[in-house]
Amino acid sequence: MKFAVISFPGSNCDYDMYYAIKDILKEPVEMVSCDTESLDGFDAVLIPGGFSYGDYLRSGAIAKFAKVMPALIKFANLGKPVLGVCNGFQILTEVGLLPGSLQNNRDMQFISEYEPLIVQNNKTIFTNEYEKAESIMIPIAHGEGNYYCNETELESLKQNHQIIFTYENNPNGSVSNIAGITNKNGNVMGMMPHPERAVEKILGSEDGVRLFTSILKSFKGGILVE
Amino acid sequence: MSNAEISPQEIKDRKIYQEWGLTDYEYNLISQKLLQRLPNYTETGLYSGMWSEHCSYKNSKEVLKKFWTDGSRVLQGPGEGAGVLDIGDNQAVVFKAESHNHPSFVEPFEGAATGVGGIIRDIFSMGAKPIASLDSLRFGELSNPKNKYLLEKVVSGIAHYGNCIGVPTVGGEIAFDESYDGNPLVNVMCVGLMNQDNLESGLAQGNGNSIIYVGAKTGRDGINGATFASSQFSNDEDADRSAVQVGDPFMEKLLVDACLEIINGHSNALVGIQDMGACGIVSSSAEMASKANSGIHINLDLVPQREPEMTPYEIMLSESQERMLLCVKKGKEQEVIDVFKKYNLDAVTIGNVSDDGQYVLTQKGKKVCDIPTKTLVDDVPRYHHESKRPARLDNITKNEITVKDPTDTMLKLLSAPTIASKHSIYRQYDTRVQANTAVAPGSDAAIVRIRHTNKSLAMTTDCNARYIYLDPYVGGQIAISEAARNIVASGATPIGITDCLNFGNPDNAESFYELDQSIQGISEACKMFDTPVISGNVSLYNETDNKAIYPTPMIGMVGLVEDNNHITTQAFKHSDDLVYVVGN
Amino acid sequence: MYLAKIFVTHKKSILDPQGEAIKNALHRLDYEAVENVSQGKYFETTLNCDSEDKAKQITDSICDSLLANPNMETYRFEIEKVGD
Amino acid sequence: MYLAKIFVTHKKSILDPQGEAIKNALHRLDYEAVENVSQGKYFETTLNCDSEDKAKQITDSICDSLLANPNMETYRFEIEKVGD
Ligand SMILES: Nc1ncnc2c1ncn2[C@@H]1O[C@H](COP(=O)(O)OP(=O)(O)O)[C@@H](O)[C@H]1O
Repeated sequence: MKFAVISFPGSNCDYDMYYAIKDILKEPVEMVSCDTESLDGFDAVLIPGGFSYGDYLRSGAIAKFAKVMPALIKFANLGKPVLGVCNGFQILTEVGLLPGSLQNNRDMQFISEYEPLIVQNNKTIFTNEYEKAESIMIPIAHGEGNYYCNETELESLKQNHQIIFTYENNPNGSVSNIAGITNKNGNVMGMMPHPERAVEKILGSEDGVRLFTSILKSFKGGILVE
Repeated sequence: MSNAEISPQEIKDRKIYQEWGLTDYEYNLISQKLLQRLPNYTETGLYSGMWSEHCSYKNSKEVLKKFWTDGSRVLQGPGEGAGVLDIGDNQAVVFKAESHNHPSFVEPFEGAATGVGGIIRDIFSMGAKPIASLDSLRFGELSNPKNKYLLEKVVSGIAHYGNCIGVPTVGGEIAFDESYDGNPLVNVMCVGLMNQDNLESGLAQGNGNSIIYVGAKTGRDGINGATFASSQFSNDEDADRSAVQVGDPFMEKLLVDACLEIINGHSNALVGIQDMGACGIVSSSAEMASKANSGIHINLDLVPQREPEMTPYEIMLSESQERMLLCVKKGKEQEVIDVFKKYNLDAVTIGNVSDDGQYVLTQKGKKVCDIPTKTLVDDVPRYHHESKRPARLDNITKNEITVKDPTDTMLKLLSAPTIASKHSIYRQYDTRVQANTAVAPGSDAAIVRIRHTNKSLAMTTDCNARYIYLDPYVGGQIAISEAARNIVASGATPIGITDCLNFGNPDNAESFYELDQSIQGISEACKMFDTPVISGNVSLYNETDNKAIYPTPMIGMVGLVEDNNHITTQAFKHSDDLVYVVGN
Repeated sequence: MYLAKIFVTHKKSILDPQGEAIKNALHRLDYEAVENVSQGKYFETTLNCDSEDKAKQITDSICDSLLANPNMETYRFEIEKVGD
Repeated sequence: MYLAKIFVTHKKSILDPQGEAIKNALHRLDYEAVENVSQGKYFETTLNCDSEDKAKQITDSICDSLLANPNMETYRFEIEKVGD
């Protein structure tokens, strides 16, 4: 299974993601510049964390105009897996592949912390290796991770089981404790916590590994997605 | 602009140079001995910057010599951008600390942020990838709202820059005491990792080789910052505000990546590389040239400028952030410029190396400076200072403390800001970016593993200034011992230190005594622990209205974990485990 | 040459953490008279184009595509002729 | 009740990385007409006080102490009477 990690100027978790795939999942992975205009040949696309274009104006706002975006949208519309973490999540909402937006944390401070998350939906291509309602430890590190969507959107997220991860202790003020969601189709996921930082015991948690093995398993075995 | 019109004779007659921090003695040395003519406005400005304490260490060099800098691991001791230690497997660790005290008092958010940016540039200009930073902070008591404001802004400034550029801030220390009222300390340390083959130095040599300017455009930011850093704080803050430097961590991220790409892939084109720190273009170019006994010619019209009508003086002394200076082999310029272009960075050839030893600047076809390069760097006078043991040291009265209610005392201690948990601070720092942090803040030393090996680096910053105040020599030893205990308790062997020597005015014999004695204490302890001093920074004149801060030589120590199974954290692990007290 | 003054503000219906934080800080500083604070963004851009209509059209388009996030923000602007 | 509209803008001489980043993004999007962008802050605060003078005085004081950073920014404001 071939992964692409899209690197924007200012991405700073691109290599963390790259190594998580290469060294831990042990699958082929390539760093792809955001100036690339095609994602042909890849089976999954990962959008890493960081501060694309300095995150000036709003996180992810400038990145949405990168040359790779049409290819990314096409890739997503083909139903192939796209995962955005942190800044990647912000970018996916800005381009409209995911609903809602991420605004400043409730207390206006950057928060870096290991947070317990609850797996709300384990019937997705990203979470089939977790138990439902399982509590996992994944670090967060963001200043704008406060998820917002309107009532209608929230209702629809709930109806379609698009809320994948929630925070146990809602650190940032997100609506309904949301830490990660998918699109309606279930093939595009965005989450603020960093699974790629929780892939080895020495880093404090291995709970992130199963997110990547879930993607691999569904690719190989065709997992049923609800 | 009008200042540029001031003639050499006027500078002399009206003693303009004094306003810039040059003494009569220094001015006469320059004009009578070194140049044997009167320096013009630009030249006087360059001397005043380069001869400031911040750039020249003229007041501290003599005592800095007392540091122990040997040891089998040392690949690069003090003198370059940062020190380098061998950690085996052809890898090396690079580290240094830097103070940004005065800028952080004037503008705490940007002052602290640009402090982080500056120390990171020191690390990657050696050829290393920055892998972690730490801080060391001092403020007055938090009961004063001004101190609270400074604390909040400084911490968010450090967080802003470090988080954005993607270097984890993995540890630090902080203390509050009224001696830092009006003179907070903001010290930052950065640690880098490199392959030994990539070791670079700040050299400009080879007649005809090019000097390339990279990064942000030059504006009137922080002009004369080095001179400010070397003078006492006054209560007239407003006058200093023109000096505010603004950091752009996004631009610096691009700079790090681009420079490392050149160092890794185009080393045949690169002769030397240095960041533009204090005193901007003049200090980087003059230091690079003087190390190689070269001259340098720069055409100021080619320097990328953000503001119109900048004078030579302003261009040369501007401390605009996120700029680097490279010396590149003749004919290879385009190869290097193309790499920067890929990162959308300005890279421009602004001059070249010469073999005449002269430092020559031209603007609009006119020569505005022509002086021997050496005189900017090597001919700075060194000052010997009088040292006097403060009377207080001989009149120390022992304070007998009797604890009546231990619980109450314990709670009071734990709620003192200096002792209380620092969680609310380090929670704002991205401590795990790069996915190598094995032990984040909250334990003793921080541990950053070295990817693809079974080794890690441990790092800590420490200094208890009260001990140094009470006995500079022993206090210095205690600072090293505390750092070493933190490193050892984490499972590592201490291998070296950097420091930031924050002291009062060296002209005050008692302040100087503190500096001198603590250096000797530190050095003595370093020998014992086999931790050479490989880099550091001096910040003197930390006084407000003639009252000095506690002498605060912050120590940054690095240790090596040879086997990751040895990593240990502070927390108690299981109930019923036994607790031992070791030592006496 | 035209100058566009652009205001991007939070939609009223959405909780504005920035405005809240500032209001709380002001109350701590004893500015009790402050009932409500909202923080928005204010841009000034100079546009090199030859008619006010053109300037309006460009400004509208950059607001829509970049400066404002339609999920949470609304914008308005004023155009002025400047220079010659 | 008064409404204060407050504009906080960057001083000209100070580096504005944010404005630069936005300008570059707009140029990449082919908005070549955009010569210059600066981003500032725009606040609206409602003040519960009984005279315009008082409102001015409070606004001035909160700008100085919190909303603007005098090292890098300047501010101006307009006061309007609102409600009853
Ligand atoms: N200013 C700071 N920035 C980052 N981390 C800090 C800071 N101050 C303290 N820490 C972290 O908090 C923990 C406790 O620090 P400290 O109180 O200095 O402990 P000790 O006295 O045991 O060295 C350490 O992990 C340290 O790195």
